[in-house]
Amino acid sequence: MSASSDPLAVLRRELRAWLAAHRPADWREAATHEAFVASQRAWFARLVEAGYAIPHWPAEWPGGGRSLAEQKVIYEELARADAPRLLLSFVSTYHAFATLHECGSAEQQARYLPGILRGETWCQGFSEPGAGSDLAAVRTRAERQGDVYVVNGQKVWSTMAQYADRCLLLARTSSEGAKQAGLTYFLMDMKAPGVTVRPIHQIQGDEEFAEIFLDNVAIPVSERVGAEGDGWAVAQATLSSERGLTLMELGYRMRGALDRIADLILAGGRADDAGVLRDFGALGAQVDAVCALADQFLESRMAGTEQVGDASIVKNAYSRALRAYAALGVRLGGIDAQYMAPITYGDLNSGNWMADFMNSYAWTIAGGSEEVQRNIIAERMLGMPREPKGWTLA
Amino acid sequence: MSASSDPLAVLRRELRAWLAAHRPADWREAATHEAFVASQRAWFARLVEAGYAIPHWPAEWPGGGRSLAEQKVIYEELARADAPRLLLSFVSTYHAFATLHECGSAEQQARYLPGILRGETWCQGFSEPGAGSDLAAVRTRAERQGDVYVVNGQKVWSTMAQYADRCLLLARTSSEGAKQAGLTYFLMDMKAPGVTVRPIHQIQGDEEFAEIFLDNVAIPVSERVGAEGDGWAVAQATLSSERGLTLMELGYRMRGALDRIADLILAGGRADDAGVLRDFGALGAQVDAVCALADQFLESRMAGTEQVGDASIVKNAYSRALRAYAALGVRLGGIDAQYMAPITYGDLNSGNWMADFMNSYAWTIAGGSEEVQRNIIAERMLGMPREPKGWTLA
Amino acid sequence: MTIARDELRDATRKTLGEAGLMPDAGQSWQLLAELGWFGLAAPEADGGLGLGAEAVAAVHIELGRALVPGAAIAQMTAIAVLCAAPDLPDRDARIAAAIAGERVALSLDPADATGLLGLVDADLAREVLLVAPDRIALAPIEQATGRPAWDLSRRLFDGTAGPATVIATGEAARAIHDLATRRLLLALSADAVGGAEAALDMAVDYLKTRRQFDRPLALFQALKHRVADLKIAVAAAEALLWSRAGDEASLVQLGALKALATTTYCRVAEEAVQLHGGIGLTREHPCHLFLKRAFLNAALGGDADHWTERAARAALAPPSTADR
Amino acid sequence: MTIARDELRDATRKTLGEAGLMPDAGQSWQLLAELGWFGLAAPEADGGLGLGAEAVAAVHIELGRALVPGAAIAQMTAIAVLCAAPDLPDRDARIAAAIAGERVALSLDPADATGLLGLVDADLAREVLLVAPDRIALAPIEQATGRPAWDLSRRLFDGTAGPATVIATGEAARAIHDLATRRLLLALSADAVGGAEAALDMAVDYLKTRRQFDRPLALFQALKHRVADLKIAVAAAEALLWSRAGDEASLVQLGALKALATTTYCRVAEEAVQLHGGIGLTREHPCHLFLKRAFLNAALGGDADHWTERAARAALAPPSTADR
Repeated sequence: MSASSDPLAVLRRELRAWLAAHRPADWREAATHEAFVASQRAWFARLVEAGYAIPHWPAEWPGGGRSLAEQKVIYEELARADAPRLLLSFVSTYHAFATLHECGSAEQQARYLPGILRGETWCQGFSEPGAGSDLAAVRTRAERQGDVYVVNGQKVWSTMAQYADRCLLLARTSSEGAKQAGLTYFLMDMKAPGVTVRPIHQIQGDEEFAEIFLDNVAIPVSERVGAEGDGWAVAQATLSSERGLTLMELGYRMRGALDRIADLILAGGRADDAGVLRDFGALGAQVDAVCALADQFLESRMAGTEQVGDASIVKNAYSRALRAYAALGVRLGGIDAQYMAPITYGDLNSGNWMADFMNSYAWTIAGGSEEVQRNIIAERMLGMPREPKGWTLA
Repeated sequence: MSASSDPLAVLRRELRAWLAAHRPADWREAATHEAFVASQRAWFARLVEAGYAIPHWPAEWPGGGRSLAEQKVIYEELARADAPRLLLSFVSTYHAFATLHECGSAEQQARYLPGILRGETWCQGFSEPGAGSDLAAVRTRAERQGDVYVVNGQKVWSTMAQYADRCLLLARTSSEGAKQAGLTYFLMDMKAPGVTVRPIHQIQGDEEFAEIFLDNVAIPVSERVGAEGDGWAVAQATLSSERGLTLMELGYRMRGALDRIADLILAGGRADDAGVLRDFGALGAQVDAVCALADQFLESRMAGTEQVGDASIVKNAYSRALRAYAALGVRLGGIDAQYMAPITYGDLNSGNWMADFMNSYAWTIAGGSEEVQRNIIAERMLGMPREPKGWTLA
Repeated sequence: MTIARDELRDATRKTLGEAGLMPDAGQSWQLLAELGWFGLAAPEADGGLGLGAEAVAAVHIELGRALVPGAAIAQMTAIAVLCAAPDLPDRDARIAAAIAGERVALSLDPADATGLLGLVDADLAREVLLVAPDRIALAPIEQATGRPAWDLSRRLFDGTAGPATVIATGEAARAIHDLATRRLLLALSADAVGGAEAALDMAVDYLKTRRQFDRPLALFQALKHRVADLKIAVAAAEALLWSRAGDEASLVQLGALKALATTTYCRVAEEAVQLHGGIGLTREHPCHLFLKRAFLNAALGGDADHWTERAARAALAPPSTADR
Repeated sequence: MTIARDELRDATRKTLGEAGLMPDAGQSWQLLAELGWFGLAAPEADGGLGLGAEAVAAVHIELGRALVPGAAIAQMTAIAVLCAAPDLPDRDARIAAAIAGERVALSLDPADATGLLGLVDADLAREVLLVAPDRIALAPIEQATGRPAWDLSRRLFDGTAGPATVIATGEAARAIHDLATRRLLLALSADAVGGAEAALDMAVDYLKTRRQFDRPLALFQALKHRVADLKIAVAAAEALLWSRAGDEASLVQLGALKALATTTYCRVAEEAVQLHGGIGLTREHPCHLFLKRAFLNAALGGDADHWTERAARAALAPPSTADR
């Protein structure tokens, strides 16, 4: 197949041309989180219109029905063009979509999916102050009272919940039996009475996450996904909705951003400092290895040969490279890097080195900490024994 | 007190003069382990004669009755003069002495202590193939039959047991109750029928350790130390006999051997390689920190303010610095370091870089592995909870 | 000296202890002035306590532990300079005022040739010391422009100065520059050791309290071993600090100490945030304060790259020409 | 190509597998010759299998896994040189003989300007290839003096050679030198990835079997996490290997790969010995064989210092003058 007729090459060419014309050049200039969110909304709307926003949705949706190979091309090109990442719409188009598509009723799908394309945003209400990596420990209570569930509790680390219209909520409907069996899954209106959202002030100055306080929030029974007690299973659908594309995109972006380190070396007059050169050269190989891992992971998904633990490897390899990238920047930046500078929303490799360094924790802690990933790799990939269930302390 | 009349300064001056005259210059030239052992015997005899071999023994012994501060001076000067380490006589003068002195009967003391000064050597029979860091798991059986115990089992990692006259043996006399309670301590003649010793071929070519096979070895009841079942307590006396002096001495020797790295840098034409320089500079500080830790540890022992865990910190800090030292040498040595060269017995910083690298495991694994030391530090120093006893798998 | 060291640490900790982490800047400054600790190492003849460099280290460990804001490092270094300067006008009055807490600014920025960048609390100082290898001068501060650092416990400024009064030149200037750099390195090292200790303590306490999967995190062996390694690193840094805290340590020895101590602090603070998990990423929790101070300390006064390289060059050079 | 890669790996592993770790050198050499694998990447027109660099990598992974002794890396590199040389006398016969297992020595020593140091099994070879950037030559070996390395799986020799026949000069020599270096780097990288995998597998198996404190070591979380980190490192090295195993990877890309792969191998082998505890320190247990091969691999063909520095220089240079 020649390059001109290969559908992937066609897609790539078309998207590249489209991005050259439509990619917002000024997205890094948002001075506030609100301005960043506004630019995210505009960018999402533009991508929906052009048919690049939801390549993973079924073909009946405009822009949907793309193969994983095509999705890969789209994210490669978004990274290559240094277009804004799709952060605000991420939970909506991946988590909410997958949950509704796989576990939602026909009515729920009809009610919510079109809204996502119109820009309605969702957040995820899973983590709690007492249940970080241990989701089964969710304590937010949902009590059935007639046609509604009345919900009380607190959620935390919910990405951009302060801007969300709706929430994918995991709550406990029973304390009997296995912890997982007492969970139920809801679609919650963020404007419902009793819902309070408080942005989390992060250490680098971002407000990407929020806490959600639930005080006698009434959720109609019709907003329950699956049966009562099915929450754990539905949550698995949510969590497995996106696997690999993001890390590939982020790896590619980090590779592109190695130029920032190069600039720093040249600006600092260290182009003949053998030690700095070696560390930079080794980092380049480390970043390339992350990209290669992410590519390989996507290939194995396309081929259906993905193994348990593969995703954990990619995630930890990425997060460690990201930390090393930022640490080298901090080191080379010297005293200049210690003076505070306005942060760039939505960029993990912004060249604001201390901010990038602190931002990198989002990948070593959030979404299943490094420590949890190591357990998965050791136990489920290398077959090292799990600690017996009895090894708990009351 | 002036430098000339301070007893420590006097000791230092006298010893330094004596070492200048008597230190064997050729001890690194031993081509075989046997030749090394012969040079060790000669060196020990000379030190005994001069009164520097057993500074930690009571004052009634010639050369004994030295304070810890004096002992420190002696080992500092031995290191400074690059005199041979006291390896062959170490178990005899520390472990055997402490065991006999603290737990042995008057008759046992009279029978064995003078022999140590005449050059009789002892080995330690604690570790077993199935009980490395877990001493309570000793399985070698000693069965009382009239006036003797008949012993069967296997010991391993016994330092220079192939040259030893006697052995400090820990064996199981009962399988009832707590594991520790079933252990009994013996003084064993290595020439007794049924004792077979096989040197362990180490990966760098040394034979510093041996296995001991015990096949119906008869040990007279009079050679038991303490009562039956007291073995665990007696073993603690053995193990706590030397704390700190060796690591101080080794730290000082490593500091002196930093010159070997400097030579390598100069010989390799890398005196302006900023990366190599930084790694060398950082290593120098790391080694100095180990020396400072060891000094501080000895001071705290003199002051009676030693804390549990302190020894573990010094040991791990030393072993990591030793590994880093050898690793930098291997790296700078390049291909030359990969060609095999005859090893130098008794030298951890020989400049035979691959040999030194492999030798450094003796400090990360032997004498309580790094991993065990980390547990001690976390649990007994930082107060992190120990795993409950019930957390065992049959 | 060990007794004095421990007593000073205890006294400082008790005095600061009640105010908690990152206490009020003005109050803690006043407290230090009242205790006479800015003059800890100044000669008794100059109104100081004459206790030497080790005492300086002891106090800075505790200031680092408590993340005490302000310019104490610059102030104590400046007082050492003032006491050593041969041509200081109004000598006694100036030194007495500085010991009493009148601020004298002094640049902590290693890349600054003007002496006017990286000044802590310069808006509260009337004068700045300009410390160059060949010339020590004192100048009035005309303007101080705030330039916030990530470290929230140090308010940094760029300054402009009026006409300078030279207070030392030639060999005397060189000796004073050396002394100032050595004191600065020692103080930064001590601050790093204290901060690393406190960050580690905080992480250990958190692990003991926080539960996941039905047990305290402190029971997870993987975390225990990481914490043990951090403990070893902090203990090594502290031991090296005391071994070089005497006045006889050379510039490169103190530089290598500073490299090791601040690298250790960065490592401990980085791990402390990770061990805290999500809560460590929120501004409400103080853990990040250590992280930010650790990295600023690493950059101030010359970084690890600079000092480890110099230490190696000194070790390679024949003794006669060695970098002091 | 992925299919061929996996098939080749399986086939190699099955063929070698029965002989266990570090099989007999002569027998495994014969086996490789019989399978035609020395000619894996040689053009079909030259009697090779025409499979390209990726196939070379696949086979060397397995040779590394099994610690196969001998000169396979040098041989396959030498055959690539022979096939590319414009002025090779008796071209077809020589290439056919080399593919059939007739040894052609080739230096693996990066510091060697003569081409006569670091020759594997040179006592069994009649000729040596002298590969310099501006001149490729073939010479008879007159003497081969054994110079044992710590790595027990490679017999290294210093050689002396008779009169050399030049087989390429100028631009052709440069291209061949580049090709030979790239193949060598790829083969060493693959050997490292295979060895790291095997050393890690060995350590994991040991931890599952060995018991201390009444449970298998594999249950200790601190060890689990270390092993998981090693697994991540090995997976990353392998992924980078495949991404650069095509014939189009540049010299510095392969050099940076070699740096990463051999550094990973050294790290895994070092940890594998530690995880084995005492038994890992005995010559009877094979764990140390990985350690020694890992370190020799790291030194052969240019070390990590050399290649990471070159990779960085290439990245910093404007594209037109970039180091290829």
